Amino acid sequence: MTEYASLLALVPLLPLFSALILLFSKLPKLWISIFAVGSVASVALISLFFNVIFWQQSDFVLTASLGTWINIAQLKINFGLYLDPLSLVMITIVSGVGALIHLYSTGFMYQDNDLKRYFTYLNLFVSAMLFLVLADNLLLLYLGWEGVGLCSYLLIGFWYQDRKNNLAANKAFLMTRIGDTAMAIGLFLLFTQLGTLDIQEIQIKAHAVWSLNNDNNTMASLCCLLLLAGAVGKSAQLPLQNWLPDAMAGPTPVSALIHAATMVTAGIYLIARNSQLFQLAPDVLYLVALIGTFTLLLGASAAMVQTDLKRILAYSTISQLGYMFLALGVGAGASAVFHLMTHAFFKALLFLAAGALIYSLHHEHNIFKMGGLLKKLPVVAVSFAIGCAALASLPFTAGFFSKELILAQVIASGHSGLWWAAVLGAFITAFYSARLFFVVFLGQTQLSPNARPTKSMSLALVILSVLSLFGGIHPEGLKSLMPQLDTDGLSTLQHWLPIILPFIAISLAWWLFKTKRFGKPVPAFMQGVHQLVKSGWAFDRLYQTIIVSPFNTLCQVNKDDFIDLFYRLIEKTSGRLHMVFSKFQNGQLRRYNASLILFCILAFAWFISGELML
Amino acid sequence: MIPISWVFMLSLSLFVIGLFGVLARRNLLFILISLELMLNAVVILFIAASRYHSASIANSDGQIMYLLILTLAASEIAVGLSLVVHMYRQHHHLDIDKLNKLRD
Amino acid sequence: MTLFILLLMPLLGGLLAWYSERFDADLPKKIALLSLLLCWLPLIPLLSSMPFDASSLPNSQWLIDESYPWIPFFNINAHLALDGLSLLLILLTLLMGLVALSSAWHEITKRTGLFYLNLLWTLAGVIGVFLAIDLFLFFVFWEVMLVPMYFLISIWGYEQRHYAAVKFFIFTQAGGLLMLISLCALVGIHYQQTGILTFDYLILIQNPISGDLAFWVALGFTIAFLVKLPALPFHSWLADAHTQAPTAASVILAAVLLKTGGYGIIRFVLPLFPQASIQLAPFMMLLGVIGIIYGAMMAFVQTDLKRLVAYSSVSHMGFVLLGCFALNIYALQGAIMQMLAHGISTSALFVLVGMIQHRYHTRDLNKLGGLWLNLPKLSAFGLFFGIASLGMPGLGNFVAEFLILVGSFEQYPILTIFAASGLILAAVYSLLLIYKTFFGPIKRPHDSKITDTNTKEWCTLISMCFILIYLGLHPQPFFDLVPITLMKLNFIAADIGALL
Amino acid sequence: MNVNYYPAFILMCGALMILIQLCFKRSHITSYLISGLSLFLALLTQLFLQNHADTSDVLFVLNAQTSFVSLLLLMVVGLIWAQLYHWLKTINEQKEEYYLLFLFTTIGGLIMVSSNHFASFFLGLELMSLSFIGLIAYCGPDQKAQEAGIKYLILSALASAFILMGAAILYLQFGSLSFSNLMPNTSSQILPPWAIITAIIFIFTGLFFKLSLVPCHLWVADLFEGAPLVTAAMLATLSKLAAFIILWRLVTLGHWQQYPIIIDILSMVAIASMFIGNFLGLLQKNLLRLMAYSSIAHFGYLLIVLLLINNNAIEFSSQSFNTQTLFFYLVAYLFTLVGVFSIFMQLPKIKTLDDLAGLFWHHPVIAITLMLLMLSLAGIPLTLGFMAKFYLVMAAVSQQLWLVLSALVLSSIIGLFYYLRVIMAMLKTPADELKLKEINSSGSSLSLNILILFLVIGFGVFPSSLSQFIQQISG
Repeated sequence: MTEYASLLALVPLLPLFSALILLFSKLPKLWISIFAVGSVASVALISLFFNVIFWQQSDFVLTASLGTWINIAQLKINFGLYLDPLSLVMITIVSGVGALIHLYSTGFMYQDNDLKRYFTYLNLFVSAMLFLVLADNLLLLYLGWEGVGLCSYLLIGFWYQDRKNNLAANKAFLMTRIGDTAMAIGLFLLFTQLGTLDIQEIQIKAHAVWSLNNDNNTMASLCCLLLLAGAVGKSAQLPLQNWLPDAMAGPTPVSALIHAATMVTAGIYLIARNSQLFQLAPDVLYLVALIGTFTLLLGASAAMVQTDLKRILAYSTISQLGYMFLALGVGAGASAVFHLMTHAFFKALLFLAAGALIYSLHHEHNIFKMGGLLKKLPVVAVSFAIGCAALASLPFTAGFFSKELILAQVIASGHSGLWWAAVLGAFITAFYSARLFFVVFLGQTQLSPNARPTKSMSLALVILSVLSLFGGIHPEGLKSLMPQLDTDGLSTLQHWLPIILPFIAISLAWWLFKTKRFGKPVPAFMQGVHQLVKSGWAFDRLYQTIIVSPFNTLCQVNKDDFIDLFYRLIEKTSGRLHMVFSKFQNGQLRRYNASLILFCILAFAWFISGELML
Repeated sequence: MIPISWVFMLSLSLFVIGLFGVLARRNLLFILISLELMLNAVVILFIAASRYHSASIANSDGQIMYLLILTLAASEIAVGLSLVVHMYRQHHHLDIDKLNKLRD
Repeated sequence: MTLFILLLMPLLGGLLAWYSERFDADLPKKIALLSLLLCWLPLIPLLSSMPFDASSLPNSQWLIDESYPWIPFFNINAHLALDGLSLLLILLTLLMGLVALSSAWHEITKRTGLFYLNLLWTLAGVIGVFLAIDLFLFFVFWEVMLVPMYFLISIWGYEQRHYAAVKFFIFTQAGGLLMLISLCALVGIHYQQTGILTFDYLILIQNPISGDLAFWVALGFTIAFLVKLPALPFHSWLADAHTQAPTAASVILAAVLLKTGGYGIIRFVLPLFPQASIQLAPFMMLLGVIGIIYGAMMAFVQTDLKRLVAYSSVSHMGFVLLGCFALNIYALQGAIMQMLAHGISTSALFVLVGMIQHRYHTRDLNKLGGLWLNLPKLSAFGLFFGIASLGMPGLGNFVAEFLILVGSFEQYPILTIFAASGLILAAVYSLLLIYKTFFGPIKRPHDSKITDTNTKEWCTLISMCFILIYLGLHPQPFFDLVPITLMKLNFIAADIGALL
Repeated sequence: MNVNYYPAFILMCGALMILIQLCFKRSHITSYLISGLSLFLALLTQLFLQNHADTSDVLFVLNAQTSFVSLLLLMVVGLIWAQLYHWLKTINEQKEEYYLLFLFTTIGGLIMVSSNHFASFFLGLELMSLSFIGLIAYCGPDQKAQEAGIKYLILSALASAFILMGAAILYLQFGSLSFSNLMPNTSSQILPPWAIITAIIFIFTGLFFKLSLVPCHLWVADLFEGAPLVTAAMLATLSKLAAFIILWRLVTLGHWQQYPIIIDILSMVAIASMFIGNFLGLLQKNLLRLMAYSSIAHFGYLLIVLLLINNNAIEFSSQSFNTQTLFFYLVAYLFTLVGVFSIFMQLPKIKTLDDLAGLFWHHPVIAITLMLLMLSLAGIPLTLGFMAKFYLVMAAVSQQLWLVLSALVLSSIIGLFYYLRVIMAMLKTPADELKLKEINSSGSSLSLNILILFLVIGFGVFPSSLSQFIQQISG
């Protein structure tokens, strides 16, 4: 088994080498794209090869090590890679979807003269994500985690001339950084409690130490809470989710890769990877489910009222991630990862199709300015339709299998309240995906496309459409890794409702589209609610008022360092003291005589006072 | 026999009077005069002390000190008066309060 | 004798450079470069023979140990010794000397001879501080290294250079005088307790003094080092000194002079006063954390680029203080690593700021913007070092800050959580720095004669990048080099997390 | 005639020779040479007497310590004498009388330094003060010198009166005027106890005036500014050295330390003069006034030596170590001061800080010497001033005088500021070049600077030889 170790080591290093080569070389555009796409494609091939080898076995482990990193007293950390079914699924998604998106962006970004910088960042991102997914210890995972955050910051702010992009990039990096710091504190707690940061050892030791006496489960739940905070930050869940819609400022393939398929799923991977640890803290698991539900409702409702094409997809990503968190929360880790896979396929497809749309409608984002493009852009229309179908989880699409599985798991785990919220979410998802499709592609055309998507873009779209349709195969290895709940005890209502709902939602959307009510302004009394929901439930304004502006005013108040004022005060007083004493030096001889006598009097007075006190 | 503390009080009071003279007067000559008075006050005490101690230890340090102080007073006044003459020739007055060119 | 040669080389080099200015203008910098390179010679045999794997640690702590009688009456002797810690810091000093030289190559045009004299003499003073083992000799070097730095700032500085130079000198001198008194008190008490009158660190460390006076002596030493490592209440000299100093001087100031404070704490305060440093630890850690947050908040609102970087180093040095007084092996290794990583990343930022000022004659953030378009290479380096200073994993600063926080978490968890918030604030001001200077719309009309980085600048910056990456990915040789176990820090809890 | 009187005797003959030479033919160079020769001879005999002079009679104590002090005094006067000729050439007055008064002050100093009896102390004091009045008011037309002369006359007369009054009271109480038996615990209590204290206070007033310590410090700045430069140098070094030795001898021989009030007065005066001296100098522009205020501060530091109670148990508070501190501090401070004044003598037109601007770039050697002297005054390591401060701190720390030590630290920080101002002034770009052009850095002044640098920096870096020599003397 070890001869594959060197192959495994290649997986994260290949994109890293190609990124370095691109950084330091002066290649023509063609060679740049060949290098970039080649490296990620070869990683995709390797992961396919691993899939083929480990197809039958359900519990295999492949490790590789790239050398020691830190080795002091108890802290032994090395660059170890760990491949098991979960990380196999993850590297297949990352490299597969990544390769397709690289292929797509060779076409999309061709005119941009900063292509070299673009592909360097993209390759760096893929290698960081692979490090994250393959890390065998939490510190290397944290390295990948921050690397991914950095690359997303660089790529969001790729078009740096525009002030808006930079602010969006800063916002993204800072909010994920808050989550990362919480996770780092979790790491410290884990290390001080269990003495190791190796993921597998943590699971074993945690069970040994904390399950014995269930009184200090608080420590276990504290660790899980902190890791959850990291996951929430990275996967844009409830408290820290309003950076994702602004992250759409980056190029569309970037949004497809980072903010749909790979980076945002890192949080789910973290919780899935430490599932045994989370089992020790049932209350934290329930919290995960709650966060998932609330986020999915928030995302779905916000997506329903957006007008910007990419912001709709961003909010829909938030809500789908909410589903995955819900699945994790109820203990259905395998179905969460399965939904993650299918979501990667159809969301990447939707983003790339949207990119093609924007590419051909000379960078128009507002959906109400588009219309009737079915005839003009057939490939984009078909792929967009398949994507929306999978998103709405119409039967026989990949989305259908994974979402139904999650809903079934939720019922099996007995959380009926959460189930009803999930079903409502599914209904709204179907509604807004249908609304999106009808508004953009049916009705009379307002803008006529001036450029057609290139061959490489169409190829990527076709492959992704196929995957979204037939990608719904549940990977075997996952089932063994994380226990499944048996889903045969469902009532008929619970079985058939999620299947019928999408059709009702689509017909409602069709009715509204037909009566031209979509583009119209909302009636007066609904105006406030509409604005609230449109701005993502006003989280931006909330954080602005409680955190950003107080911090800003606090710093501005202390702009020139009140401690420095203290030293300037000393400077002034000594200057004034100098003036006081030099006033005595006024050259009067009689005053000098008096000073002599003054000494006598003072000394004598001191003596007398000393005497009297005795 | 006059108790020594009386003489001590006399010389101390003379000393203080001279001191007051130095402080109060503005004219340089009068300052020199009151300096003389202070030195004479000291001389009285020395003579009295030497007389008082002559019984126990036959030393006449006091008288020698008296002679030394007299010579000092004389030489000091000599130098002082030369400065007074010089000052008068330049300033045409002897008021030392006006002498404050040297100041901070 | 090698250590004395290492010390004398920059001194003579400086004199030669100053004297050679008579012949022609750019001879001094060549001589300065030559003497700096010669300084590496005594260290080469040491580095090659150094076993870089942890298995064969050198048996005694001191690699080279030389001592000559100096003032027999107080039996002070000129005792220089080199161990892992001082070897690391001297390598940093020599490296930063070269960087400062490269940044001053084109920038300093008037009175170059005197400039290189002062530059080299500051380096000699700092090397002396890192080598001196006799407490009196340490104090002499501690005060003497300030004089040439004072001249560097006050002659070649910018607008308010005199104010900044005097403020810098007086702050450190005040600390120094306090140390003089605590030094004499230490020797006096040691004599009373053991009957040996000595200033030698090795003898003083044998039986550390105890009692309440020892606490005050330890406090005296610590305050002197806190002034130099700018901890919170004594930090206000750093911002002025950096903004007014020429680039080369602020590189030396940031990279090396701040480290003498940290070095002093690790070398003198922790081993010499074990009980006192345990009592002092909580307050100093609190001071460190406040320093981290306060430095970051101050850096966030600065409009002057150099002041921003100066306050950022106040924040980084807060980490070092936290690490030193967390009193365990991880935090101490982290503190030493932070000193190295901060030395490199902050001086690189200063070199960049110097380059921007050399080209655009301004340091005001509101006037700078959109440099990426005209100067892509310079801005790429700026991005790299800005990211390094916010503690991106894979670079030196992260390893250091992680170790410090792990170490201090074991002692005081809540305090460490506040320190960890420093990581977020570090991201805030670093991103602000990068965004305000390199990204955003171009504010200034681009005239063609402003060139991107020339090869010399490129080489210095790229070498610093590689060092930072090497520090970040393979810090192990640096951890093995510092034999903490050999040092008398027996009160350090080495067994973290062994709850099983 | 005791062999120890020879140096004073030689100087006396020198003075007489100058007097006789005056009668025949006034020539500046001969009187310069005569005074130089007599000084040199006196120095030689003093050196010769150094190692085997240990007799003491009624009026004078002539042990190793006093011979060392007079050796120091003669060396200082010799250094000042070296530049006297060039400086006097610039004065349009009769030159020869200056040497006369110069020698008389030195003799007065010698007498005062080795006196052990109020009579000899008084004799030396008066000889020095009166000849100083002559030296100060030497330049006739200069009104400032006149004013300074009058001030010094009145004040020193007042001070002598106070000292004499104190002496008289002590004589009345103890029956003898010599310092060694001013034992306080005699049987007959002639005067009320407060009388003795007033006597000591009176003597302190006189001596504090001579040392320009705080309550009586107002005159020193005017004298330094008004008096001619060399006289100011003599005032700063000679009169203060002699006065301090007398104060030290009185306090140690007379065991005045066990009166608690004396310790309080001394420490309060020390702290006050440290702070006020430095505060006065803080923003002072005139160089000479600056040196006056710095001398107030330095004698405030030196006063700490009087607070040290000798007990041979503790390592650094034995009798010999306290005297070593005193001598080392005096040597360091006087040599630095003489150095500073010789630099001022080489820069005739430069009176204020702004005139100093740009000196570094035109006359590097002079500027570097002055810079190092300023650092020595500030107490920066590798200078003699620092070693002196180190001795002082060691002595004070071993006696746990924490209040005085903290005052020392704070005031030397304040002091540091105006020493740096002088250095800063030299580095500034010169306003007008002409003033700097006139300074002719002649050969002899260059060699003098090198000598001063050798003394201040040489001994600063390798103080072991000097500290050994002082250790032998103080026994």
